Amino acid sequence: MVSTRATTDRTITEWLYRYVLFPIGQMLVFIVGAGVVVMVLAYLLAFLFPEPRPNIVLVDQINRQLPGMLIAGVSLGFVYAMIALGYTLVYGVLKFINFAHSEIFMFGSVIGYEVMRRISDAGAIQSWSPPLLIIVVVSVSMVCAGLLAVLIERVAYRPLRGAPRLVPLISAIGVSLLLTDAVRAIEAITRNEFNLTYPTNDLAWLKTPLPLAFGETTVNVRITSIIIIIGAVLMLVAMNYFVNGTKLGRGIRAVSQDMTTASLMGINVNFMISLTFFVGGSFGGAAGSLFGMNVGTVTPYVGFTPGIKAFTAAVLGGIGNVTGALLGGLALGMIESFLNGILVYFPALGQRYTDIFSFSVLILILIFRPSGLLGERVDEKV
Amino acid sequence: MRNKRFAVLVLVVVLALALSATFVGAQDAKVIKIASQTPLSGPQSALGSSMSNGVALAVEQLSGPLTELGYKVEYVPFDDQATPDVGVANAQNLVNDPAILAVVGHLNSGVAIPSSEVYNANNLVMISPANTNPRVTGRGFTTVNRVCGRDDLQGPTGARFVNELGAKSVYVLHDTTSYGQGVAEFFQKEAENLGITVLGYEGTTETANFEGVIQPILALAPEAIYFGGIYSQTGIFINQARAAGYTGYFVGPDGFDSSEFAQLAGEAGVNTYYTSVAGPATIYPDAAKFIEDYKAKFGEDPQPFAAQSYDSAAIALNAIYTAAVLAGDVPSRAAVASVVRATKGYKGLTGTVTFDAYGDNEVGLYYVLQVGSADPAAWGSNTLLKTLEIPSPYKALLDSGS
Amino acid sequence: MTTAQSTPTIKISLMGRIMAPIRAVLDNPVLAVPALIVYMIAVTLILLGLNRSDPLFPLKSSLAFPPLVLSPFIVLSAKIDWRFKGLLVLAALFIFLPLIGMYDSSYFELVIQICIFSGLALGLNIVVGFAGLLDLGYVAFFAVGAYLWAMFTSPVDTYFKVNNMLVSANYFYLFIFLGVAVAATGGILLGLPVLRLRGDYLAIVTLGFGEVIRVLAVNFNSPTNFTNGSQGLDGVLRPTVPPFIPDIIMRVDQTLGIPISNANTLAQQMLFYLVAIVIIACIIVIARRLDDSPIGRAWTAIREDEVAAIAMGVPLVRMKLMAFAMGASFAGAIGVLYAAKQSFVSPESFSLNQSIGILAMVIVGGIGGIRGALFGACVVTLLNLQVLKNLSLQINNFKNIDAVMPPWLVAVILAVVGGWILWKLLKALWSFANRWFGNAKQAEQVRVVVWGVLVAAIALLTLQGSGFRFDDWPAQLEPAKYERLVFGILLIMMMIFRPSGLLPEPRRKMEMTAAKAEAEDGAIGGGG
Amino acid sequence: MALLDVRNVTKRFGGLTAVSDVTMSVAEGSISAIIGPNGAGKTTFFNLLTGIYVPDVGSINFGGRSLIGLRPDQVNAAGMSRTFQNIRLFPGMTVVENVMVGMHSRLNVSLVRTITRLGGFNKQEKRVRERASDLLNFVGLSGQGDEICRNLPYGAQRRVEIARAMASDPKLILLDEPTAGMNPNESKDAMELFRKVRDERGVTVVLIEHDMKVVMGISEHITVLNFGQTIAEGTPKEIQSNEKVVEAYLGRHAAGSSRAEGEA
Repeated sequence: MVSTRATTDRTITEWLYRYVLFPIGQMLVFIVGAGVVVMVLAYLLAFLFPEPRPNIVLVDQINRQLPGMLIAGVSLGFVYAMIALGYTLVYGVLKFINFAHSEIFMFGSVIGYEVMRRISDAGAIQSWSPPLLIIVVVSVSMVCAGLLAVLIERVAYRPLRGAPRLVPLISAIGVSLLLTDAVRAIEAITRNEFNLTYPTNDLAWLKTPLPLAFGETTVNVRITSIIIIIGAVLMLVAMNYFVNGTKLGRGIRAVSQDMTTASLMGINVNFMISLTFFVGGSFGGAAGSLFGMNVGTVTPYVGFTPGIKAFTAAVLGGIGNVTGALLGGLALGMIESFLNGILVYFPALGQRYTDIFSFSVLILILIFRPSGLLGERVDEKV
Repeated sequence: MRNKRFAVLVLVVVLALALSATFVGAQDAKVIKIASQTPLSGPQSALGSSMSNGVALAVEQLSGPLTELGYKVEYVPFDDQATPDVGVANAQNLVNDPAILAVVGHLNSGVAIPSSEVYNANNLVMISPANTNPRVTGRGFTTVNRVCGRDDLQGPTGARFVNELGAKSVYVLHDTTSYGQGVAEFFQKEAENLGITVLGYEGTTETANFEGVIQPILALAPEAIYFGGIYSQTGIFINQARAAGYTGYFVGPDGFDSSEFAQLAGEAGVNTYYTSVAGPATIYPDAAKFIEDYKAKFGEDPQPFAAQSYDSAAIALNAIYTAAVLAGDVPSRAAVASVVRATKGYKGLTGTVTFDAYGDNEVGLYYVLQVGSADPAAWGSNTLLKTLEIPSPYKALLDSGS
Repeated sequence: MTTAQSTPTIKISLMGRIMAPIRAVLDNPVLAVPALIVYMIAVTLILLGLNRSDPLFPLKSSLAFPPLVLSPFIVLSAKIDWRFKGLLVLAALFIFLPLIGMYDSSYFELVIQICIFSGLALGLNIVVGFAGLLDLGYVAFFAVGAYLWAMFTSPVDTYFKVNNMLVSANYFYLFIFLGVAVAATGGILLGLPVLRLRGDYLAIVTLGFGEVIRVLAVNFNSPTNFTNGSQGLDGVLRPTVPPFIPDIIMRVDQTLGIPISNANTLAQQMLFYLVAIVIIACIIVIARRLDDSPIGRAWTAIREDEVAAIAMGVPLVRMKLMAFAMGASFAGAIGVLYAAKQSFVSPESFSLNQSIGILAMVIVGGIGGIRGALFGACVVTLLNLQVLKNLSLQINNFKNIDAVMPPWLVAVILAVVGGWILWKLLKALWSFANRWFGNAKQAEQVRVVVWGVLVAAIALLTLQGSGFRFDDWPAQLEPAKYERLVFGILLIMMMIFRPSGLLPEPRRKMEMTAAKAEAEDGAIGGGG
Repeated sequence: MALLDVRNVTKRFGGLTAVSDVTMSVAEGSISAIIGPNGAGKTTFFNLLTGIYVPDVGSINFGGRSLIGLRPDQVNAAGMSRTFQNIRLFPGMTVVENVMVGMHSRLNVSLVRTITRLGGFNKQEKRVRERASDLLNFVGLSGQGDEICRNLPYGAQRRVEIARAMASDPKLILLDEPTAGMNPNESKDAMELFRKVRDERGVTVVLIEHDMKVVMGISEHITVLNFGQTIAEGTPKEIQSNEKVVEAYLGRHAAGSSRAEGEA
């Protein structure tokens, strides 16, 4: 996320700046930037389109809607960003689209459910302090999803290394089919159903909306949105430190630059690849459990849509680029939230066209920036 | 080497399966089969397998008369994967098994319509527990019947109810499936006729995070929301909508009718309204017993359309019995189909069924219910607010003509 | 590395033992022809002899039908004169398969679906296999073709119906060409802006395009109704059956005495089958001619090295557009056929999964090869619509007839599966123990003990066990629910064991091995 | 009149000026060389000529026609062909197919003709094949046409690349370090081949080369680049005695910037 150079005389303030303040600042800039663009566009549309012009009622509605739209966009964006990281990390190292990553996200959300359900069944859920509960749930699902990702790589991708790049893609699709139905089978047998409802309905503190006042309007912000945002920011900062500030992270970057050279330099390539899958997978898992807490119910099929969206986000930001995944995720979340909010007022279109417009934006961006927002222009060695 | 070992493994399994059959005694009884086609895998499999279970239960409980006649009734479930191609391939497969005399299915009208072409060409009767699309029976096939309601009747019922609630504005959502969109469209038309302002009409494929859908609704502040969709989507939706501060009415079609809805929606789902063609347990005591038996056998609650599937299978079994008695032998498919079409006053779990000339229930009973509690176990005691008798379009045409 | 080196020799000897006699016959120019004829007749007779009332029917049918469908591939692999090959393939396509189809129309349905997917796989193979453009939204062009015919013939109240623009069934053949044109135009329109994108960027954009077409199909019912939304268009017209088809069926019926249940449907199916065969034949000819031409060479060049290709005078965008348009046009033609065959078109048929399924066919069969794409389409469709279905039907049958697996069989299966897992575990343990203690003997002893326990367990199970009652099969594990799971496992296995596809083009196979060797060389330092 | 006329061409990548104000002309039928230390911008210069990069400033005229704004394939069609520093054959194709691809811009590539095989398609294919094998003979690879390129030895791959570049019947051929990695004997053979290209086929040759034996032995005109600028120009004799060149070479070589050039 930030340019790195291991400085020998690293002071605490410098460290803080490089690994905490700078990335958070970067995220803030992205969020604020996206927010401003969204607001301007929303008002522009409200002034321009549906008759009469300017449509005062509409402007008023958008006024009331905007804060909620922005928060929804940011929380959605962070979920996309966290999943997109998994795509981007794996792509960076192995140059292939890990189609099974959406199922790792799903797996994380299911594990999160299992943990929370168990705590709840033990009757302990009310007595746990909220942050502890969230940390336990998220970290267990991170570890499990990370391990699953490593296992998948070991079983389904490693034997295919060096094969044409479409071959692991098909293997990944196989893994994806296998995982959904395997999770379904396990849940169906052990719980007799696979609509897994997080026991969040029992948690008053999780269900109470947070009233936020924006001028005259008050918006009820769901506490889970805030949790997602805070959780994601913390983890992204940690991730940034891991990738850019640690030796292991340097190994991953080396492998993604040039596998052969890295191996000649004495880096254990297989280990680094496993590590990449673990990190990417655990982020997917964290996103999954946070997402689960937010939406309340998950199924073995929940991974598909966020998976595709996050993949889009990764491409939008420039696949292989970690900051790009973050930016792409936020941008896509914002775009979607914005379109959902604004298209309602165009009777001939409506929210049904959100995906179409999102993709049009993607195509437009890719036409002008063929390697995504932050993707480096790959000038091939000629 | 691994390749080979795998091959050996497969060979052994296949061989084992083959051999195991040699230990099966010869069959004396003539076999009659009932098939079902529902999505047993994929996201819609919760509904699909529950439907399949309903049929299985009916076959288990109601094949007594046929067994006494000396037939053995078997049940064959097919997985249509909610995909037309697979549905049609299955249909071709099952019409070629002469022992199959009736099909119960499908969940999706999009699969039912092309598949029923195949059934109809082979005189195989289909009884649908869930296809509410008017076009399913609207094509004049003699073999296609349904025990469930029609979009063009259920949607307007919902609209009239919303009107009675006194809501002046409504926001219509649907799940973009043939079922949800169908119901929502007819709802919208009727609502506009009744002078209710339709503030928005949206389709969403979202199944988990409705944040983006909810925001504009909050801004528009409709007095009621109508969501044409299935509980697995709508339960989550209302949960999130209430959490975000929506306070108006929430109304939907029979896709809501599942105890899972209570679980998914939690407290947010209380006082939600839904229309249904399935009579509530309170007035159909058999339904309570069905739920009990179903739970005992499958260890879970029946989902929407499970009871209808049970009824469909029951009608099929009755018809086969009647036709078998008439023929004195295994009846022909055509005979079964015509007996099914002639069904009159069959008292099922969910209501009384009399098929009209198009295979619709002549007089559809539509109920409006209110969710009473967030406890899934208390789903059976949802309050019945209204019962409406609506004739099928064909019946209505006859009535108006005479 | 040591195991990797020893593996091939063993593989050859073991596989060889099974394949050698078959290969020998196929390689023998004198023996092969009669042997193949006997083979095809035998399989056909077996299929004709199957009876639906047999509880083992699903198993037998899925063991016997694929060998017949795949027989053309066996013929093609034989070393015989091309004229004989042609005759034998024609015999399989026009005598044996239709015969079985007449006997049991579900086989006809299968064959037609195989044809449809073959067409799609061939088209996608041009885009992905020839030109190396990863297209994840291929099904969009299929949808364009299907909706084209459906909109102009469905009696549903759409724009076309309301404005009296419906056409009669006779226009079907014209519309196949129209489908080609419209889909190709669509391909060019999409291609123009996006073909500058490289590899995976193109993948996401095409994926998006596929979804866009589906969403449009869902939503183009208002304000003007074109597609009837998610309700779909039903009552799509089918082409009129020319009288010679019923004639043939009648004649076959009279001479061979095959009981025909529904002559009308059969004639219709026969017509679709013939049309599909003609379309596929055209596609094959076109694809081959393209492959063996400056265009095909340019595509290969682009696939292998875009920069070098453009520097050598290959106009990238033009050639890519050509590939895109060619692939799309085939999908368009097949789409028209599909709409007519199903007589119903709805957005559900054009999901992303469909696109991925077609891609899987191309890659499973062997990317870049025409024969590979066909083979992949056959194998995947058979797996999906027949073999896996029949597997679950079979188990259901066992349930229905109260079959009991004898105890010794349960024991053997458990032993084989358990033994395999144990073997794996032990091997890992053994190598670990070896490294840890440097003592091979002890590890060997452990292995013997474990095997002894296993054998004892099997013996005990056999003596004591009551066998497995299929009726006890839990409802949650209904096999029909897990067809996709099995499909997923098979996909992974195929990719791991045959990464170059089941029927790789000889040239690509070489590329594969070379690339793999290079990759392995590179990974040695990584301590693999 | 000069066949190739380059005036004041400049190309920047971000802050780095890879090629700065280079002016150069190549006479028809000549063999000229561009030399310079690593990173001097030689390959970038080739990329500018062939349309892979577009110059920020300057004009490139080839045979009296401006090449600015032409795509690489159009440049190739205009009669300028090239080889690559790190061999870029199509590794999975056969040798003869590689050469046939090189002819693309000289062929009538029509979809309809390809599918129908009418309108002289077969005749064209036959001609293409003959010409390809003729070219392979010319570069000394007769009989190896059906080998997969990847399996060829290094030197042979260089020859295939030259044959492929010759296939489009160019007026000018750009060779990017064509003898890199060759032993002295192979270099000698290669030099002969370059001469043959000019003498027998009348193709003007421009080469980038590090091997001074090759450069001095074959070229009639030499341009020296350093840091993207022309520092000297002239006949081999003149260059050998040019102080600036000597300084650039010795000075730079001692510092030894090692990685590849061009792309920077």
